[in-house]
Amino acid sequence: MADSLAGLDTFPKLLAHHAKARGALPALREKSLGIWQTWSWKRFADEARAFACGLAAAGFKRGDHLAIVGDNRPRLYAAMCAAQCLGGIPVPMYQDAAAAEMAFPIQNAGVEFALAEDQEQVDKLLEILPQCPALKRIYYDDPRGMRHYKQPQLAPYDTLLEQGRAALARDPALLETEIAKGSGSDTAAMFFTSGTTGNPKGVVLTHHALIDRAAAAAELEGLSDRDIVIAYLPPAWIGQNIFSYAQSFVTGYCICCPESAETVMTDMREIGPTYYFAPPRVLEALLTQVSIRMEDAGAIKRGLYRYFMALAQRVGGAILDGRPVGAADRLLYRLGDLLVYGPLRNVLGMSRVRVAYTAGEAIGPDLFKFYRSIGINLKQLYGSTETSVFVCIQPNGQVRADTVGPAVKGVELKFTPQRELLIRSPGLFKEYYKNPQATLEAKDPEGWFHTGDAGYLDQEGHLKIIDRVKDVGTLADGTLFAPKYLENKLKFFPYVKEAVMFGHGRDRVCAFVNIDMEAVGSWAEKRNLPYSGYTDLASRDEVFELVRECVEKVNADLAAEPELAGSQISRFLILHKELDADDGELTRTRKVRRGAIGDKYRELVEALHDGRQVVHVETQVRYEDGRTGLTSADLKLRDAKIFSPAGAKKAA
Amino acid sequence: MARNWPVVLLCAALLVGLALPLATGASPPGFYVEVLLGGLMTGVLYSLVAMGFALIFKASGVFNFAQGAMVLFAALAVARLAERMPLWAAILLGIVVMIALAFVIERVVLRPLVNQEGIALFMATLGVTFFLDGFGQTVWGSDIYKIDLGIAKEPVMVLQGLFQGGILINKEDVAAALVAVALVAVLALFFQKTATGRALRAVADDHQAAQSIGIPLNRMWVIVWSVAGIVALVAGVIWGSRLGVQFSVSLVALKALPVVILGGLTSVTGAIVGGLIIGVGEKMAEVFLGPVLVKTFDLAGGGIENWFAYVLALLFLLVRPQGLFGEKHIDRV
Amino acid sequence: MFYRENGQFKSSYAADQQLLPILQDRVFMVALVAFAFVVVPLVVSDYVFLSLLIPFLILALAAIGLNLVVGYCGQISIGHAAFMAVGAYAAYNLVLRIPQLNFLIVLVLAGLVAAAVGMLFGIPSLRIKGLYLAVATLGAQFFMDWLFARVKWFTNYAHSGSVQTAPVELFGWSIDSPQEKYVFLLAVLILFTVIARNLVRGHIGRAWMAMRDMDVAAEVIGIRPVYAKLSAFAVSSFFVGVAGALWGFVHLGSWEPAAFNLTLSLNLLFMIIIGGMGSILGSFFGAAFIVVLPIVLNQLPQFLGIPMSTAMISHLEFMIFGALIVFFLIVEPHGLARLWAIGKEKLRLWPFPH
Amino acid sequence: MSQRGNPIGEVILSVEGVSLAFGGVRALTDVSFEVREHEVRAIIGPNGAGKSSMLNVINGVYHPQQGTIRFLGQTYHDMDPHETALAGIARTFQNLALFKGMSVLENILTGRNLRMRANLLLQALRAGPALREEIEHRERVEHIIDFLEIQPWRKTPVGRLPYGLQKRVDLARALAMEPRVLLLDEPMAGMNLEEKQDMCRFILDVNDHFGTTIVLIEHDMGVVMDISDRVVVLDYGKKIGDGTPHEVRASQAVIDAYLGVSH
Repeated sequence: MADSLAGLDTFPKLLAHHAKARGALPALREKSLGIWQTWSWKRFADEARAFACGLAAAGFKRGDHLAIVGDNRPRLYAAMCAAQCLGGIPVPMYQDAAAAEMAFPIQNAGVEFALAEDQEQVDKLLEILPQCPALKRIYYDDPRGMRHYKQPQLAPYDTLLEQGRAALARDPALLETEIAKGSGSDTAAMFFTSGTTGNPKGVVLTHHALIDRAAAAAELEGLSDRDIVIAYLPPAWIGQNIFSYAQSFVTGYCICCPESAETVMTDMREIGPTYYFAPPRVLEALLTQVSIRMEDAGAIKRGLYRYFMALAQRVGGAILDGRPVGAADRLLYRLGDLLVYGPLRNVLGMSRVRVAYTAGEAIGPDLFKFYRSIGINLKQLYGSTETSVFVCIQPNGQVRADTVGPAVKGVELKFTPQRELLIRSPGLFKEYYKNPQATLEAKDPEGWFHTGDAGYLDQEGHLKIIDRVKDVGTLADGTLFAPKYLENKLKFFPYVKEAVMFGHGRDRVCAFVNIDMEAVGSWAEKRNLPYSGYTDLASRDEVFELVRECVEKVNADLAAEPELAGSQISRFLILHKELDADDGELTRTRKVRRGAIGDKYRELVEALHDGRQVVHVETQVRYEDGRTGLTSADLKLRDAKIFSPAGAKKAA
Repeated sequence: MARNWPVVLLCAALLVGLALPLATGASPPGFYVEVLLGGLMTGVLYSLVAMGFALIFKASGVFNFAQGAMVLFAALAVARLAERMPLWAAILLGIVVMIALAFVIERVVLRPLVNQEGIALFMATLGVTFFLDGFGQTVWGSDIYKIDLGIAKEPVMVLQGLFQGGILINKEDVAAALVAVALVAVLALFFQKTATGRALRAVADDHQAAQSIGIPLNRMWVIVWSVAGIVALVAGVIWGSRLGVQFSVSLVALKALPVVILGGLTSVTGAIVGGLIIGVGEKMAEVFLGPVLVKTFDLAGGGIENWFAYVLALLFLLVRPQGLFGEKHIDRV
Repeated sequence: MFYRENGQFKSSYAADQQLLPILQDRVFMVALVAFAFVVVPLVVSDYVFLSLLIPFLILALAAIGLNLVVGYCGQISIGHAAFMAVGAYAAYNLVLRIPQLNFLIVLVLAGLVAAAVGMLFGIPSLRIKGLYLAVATLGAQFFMDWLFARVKWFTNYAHSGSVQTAPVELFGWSIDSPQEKYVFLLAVLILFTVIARNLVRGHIGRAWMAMRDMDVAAEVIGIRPVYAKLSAFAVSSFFVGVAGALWGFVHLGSWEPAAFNLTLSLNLLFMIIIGGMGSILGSFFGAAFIVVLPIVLNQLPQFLGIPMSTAMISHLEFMIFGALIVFFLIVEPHGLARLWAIGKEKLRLWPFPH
Repeated sequence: MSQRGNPIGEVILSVEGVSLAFGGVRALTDVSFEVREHEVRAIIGPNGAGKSSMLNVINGVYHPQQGTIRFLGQTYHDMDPHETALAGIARTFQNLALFKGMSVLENILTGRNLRMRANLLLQALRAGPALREEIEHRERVEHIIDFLEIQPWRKTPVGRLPYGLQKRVDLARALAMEPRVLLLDEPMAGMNLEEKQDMCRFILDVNDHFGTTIVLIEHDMGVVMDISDRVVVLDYGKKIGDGTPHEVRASQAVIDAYLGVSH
């Protein structure tokens, strides 16, 4: 980051700066038509300005919202900046959301203008048009299949761009004035967060908040315009947007958009990002793939892999952290790097990764260690939409599996007596849009943001998060019960996909388990265990045994933690269906909605707690095409062994 | 039939060419008939080898480049075996060897390559050629060997009354021709009258249909390759007795290829007729056309029989790709 | 294992379609060529040049040529040595009759003559399919053998029928020593390899492969069979003709028609079957194999202390060739080149099996 | 056919009194029909009705003993397939006829061959014009790859693709020729329901987006009735019906042929 960003307090100003300072360098790449089509910063700026002029000509005014529905596409990013040029507010929306889910944000933000990626998104917008009378213009990027749409609201992106170009040529100064009018305290963007209950909330973030946080993190990691990022998560999620928009505008690095969701792995291998962000579930899926593919390898390769992975487990982390390691091990690790780690990183597309983050949920220590041990500098960070992401980051050399690092420059942390984490930071959101009550609840008059997370700072000043404050409960006997903590511990086993704990106010802890179809499926195939599908597999006694072992290992771990030893899992069942966001059991970001599940499967919870061995269930499921149906099954319930706390006397 | 005029033209030209030496008086009639008979004699041998070739192609779809190598191999076997035992025993043993060879080829080469394209099978027979050439010479030796059929080699003068100076005929040649004709007759009977023969024809007509009515393809292949091997043996023995058994026999036997092209790949009749046409044609060309060419172009000797068969076959290919007796192929899309 | 492909992305079609799209391959190739040009001439003995490297380079060129028509266009030819002969005798007569002609031009002209003759014998391929062509090309073999043995003009009325050539001279550089011959041939081979690769990945190459894979479909999408097949014969014969001229002038120095007989044709076929049909790289493998095997066969029995006559060795060679052809057709119809490709793919995916 | 980008136009292709026989077997007897520009025309009939023969006559693989084909106002007799291709007729195949030694991309590129001009020498050296041409056509092909959604497989050898995708590549190769008329020989044979739906969508998209006239043979009557404008019915090599799907369905002769009533 050679250039000073003083005075560049909005994204459009930053874009203009890059167009001048590094106009020829790549700003965006997109795999399209078989090659990486490249936009230089100059091209990016030209596109954004032209589109802005087009929008202005169409009547888009300061303070208007532009809904942007689609995947990571250069033109959608250009449109984001175009809206900001005019003092408007881009509202990125999840491209995989159902039409009904899109209605609320559009009504809430009073969206008049929308940009959709393609026919699929246009169809959804048209579907909710009756509920959103304010929506008057819908532009679309990809004209495929759009020939016969006659709705007056519709127009192609290209047409608007052409109009914008013409307008820009007529009056170049107009846009400059509009950009100059913008200031850091203006709203830059609005992100809707899917709460576990109720309607989503529109988080309003200012240019200053986003730029300040992006810059702080960039400074910490020494990011420059030579870095490369692959944008593969929904751009409506701040966890993608901060990396593929805000930080790129701050540092001038290049964003790469994959060809399609199916080709992300291939495209990532080609691009070789240097700066990478992935939520734990993505990393987990990758590791599962690695393990499964390795199982098919010949004996020699498997032996080699096992040997060097064991070595990496032992010394890999230390070498990455720069801690002292014996010369022999160091040499062996070098060899391993040539034979295993290097090729592995190459296949994963991570050969060139300098900094990788994971966040969003807790990451399993084994998973975390795996990536670090093969030489990928994976680190944890803590943040949320309301904080413009960067609150805590693990600095190089201070990486731990169970904490999320110390506060980033500019951030203040403190805790309530209930252990709730409070944050004050330049990156904090302005408000929840048109929701003063929620804003008041979340942000107190002194400017502290109430995260709702329970945790503490350890001796080194690193933040450790246990659970959501509201979820932390007590068993009937008053023992501390942190369900999420337990769930995560159980989910760290590859065979367990989801776990839901129930125990608040009860006398013991019981669990719902979703098995991981891929991992358990291949486990079953190895044992010649026939099965017809998920439900069948999930009802096998052998699988119950497998899960019981996992549960008991968790219990053994818990027994070692004085505060949590009392909340070991005494009974569990394997759910007959996979938890699904479409059925309201998970959030869109795939977090379990414990309350909803508890209500929906009340009978199962009761059965677990009252000691029944079998229970019959019938549930309604919603298929992908929107139809609903019933599934029914006899569920088995099982006990798990409880361990006595380390050196303690209390037996279960 | 209007489209057949090039064929008619070509045949007419051949006939004219055939008649020319006699008509122009370039050759005395007696000598002419001698040459003609000599050509027919060679032609019979070509026919024999070509029959083996056509059999294999018909029954297994394999374009067997190794046919020449099989002739050499069989001839070598008989020649060397005959050094230690009576000729008839050597020939019998030779037949056993050729049948064994058919078994091995079916098992090692054909069966693993079943359902492959023709070109792959052809290349495989190229491999068999290499192997047989090397193997034959390793086992049987690589010198020139003689096969003595026990028939006097001295020529006999016949038809002195008809032609001036009579016609010289080699007794051995006559015997050989008779043997060949007998073999052709036996084979024809075999195909027409025996159950195996009929099964073979069924296989040739439609592999899948034959298989579906329970004809064991693998066994059919062994039989057909055995028959081809026996035919090769007879040809090899006759050739060996006339020219001696040496490597060049396998090259001469390659002429079975133009013969079947001329006659039509899938036709046994075609193989016989083609063999005779080529045998007579090249002999005539060598004897009557050769000197003319040598004189006109100042060549260092004749030897046009080395390529005449191929050129003739090529000409036929251009005007009638399926050969004289072959079936026209229709592309299905 | 050695591949690190992250960051090797292509932002233009030109980059995506380049000869060696992977950086590591380019590095390896540059190193290999540098090694062949610089290190080999310094360390290798004359014997190795004369009995191994020089024949290898020329045979590789011929095998590439044959591969173009057989491996890429699917038109079988078992008479390609005839076109080598045409090239050799054309070059001989050009040098003899127009001594001032630059040898490079002689090579090109010899190639063109061979191409013309090749096209002539390729004409039957328009009427007939696949295997019939074997007979036509076999005819070419015997006809050419006869032609050069009998028509005295071609051999300049030499009594023995064999012809002699002087060492090749190029811009005043007399290519005489084994090293010089090697370097010259290597340069020619590299040039022709690049040309062959360019052709097969251009539209003409796709037309050839289309004819090979499914000729009816090829014609239906607008590929002219006449053009595709005859161009394959012409280009192939051009390559082989140049190889023939080099074989005569640089390798043999003096030769008679038997130098280009059916055995050589079959050996060329053997090379592309073993090396890999439809693969330029395979042509190299095949040529290397056929050059090295006899030498190994000659040395090995001695080394093991098993006495073996030369005749025996040559018979053994035939048997091994034959067995290998059948073996490869059954086990790996795409030859050594496919094994190489599989190995490379494994290295790229290492440590994963697939 | 509620939505259509290009209104049905003039007659572009007409088959006039075509009779075809192999040896003594009559495959087609005096068949005549017309195809109008931009329409989707189906040829249906029981097995062995001569449907494939009809396509083969139209694109020159077979030459009819009697009758003519008129295409774009010109009468052609004895035209070879590569000539019909040049004239603007493309086709796909019932049994896959992809070039199995090539990748998806190369297969589709062969469809551009008839538009590529660089001579041998330029190609050998990959000199300027040849390289430019390669790149230009690659880009055209990439648009087709995009259109038919086969991006993830562009460099895969075609033999490794599942059947349904190979069919799509076949279609892509034909499209790459930018034909005026596209003949589809049972484009949905052997496909599962989802693949059929995809293929239907692609066929209609092609017709709509490129304005390509489509003549297709199909067994699946549901598909034929859904996507075609007019239908020709063949039985034993004779035309027994011609009209809109609705008309054809009501025709007694057609019903008889399909129910196997004796003639």
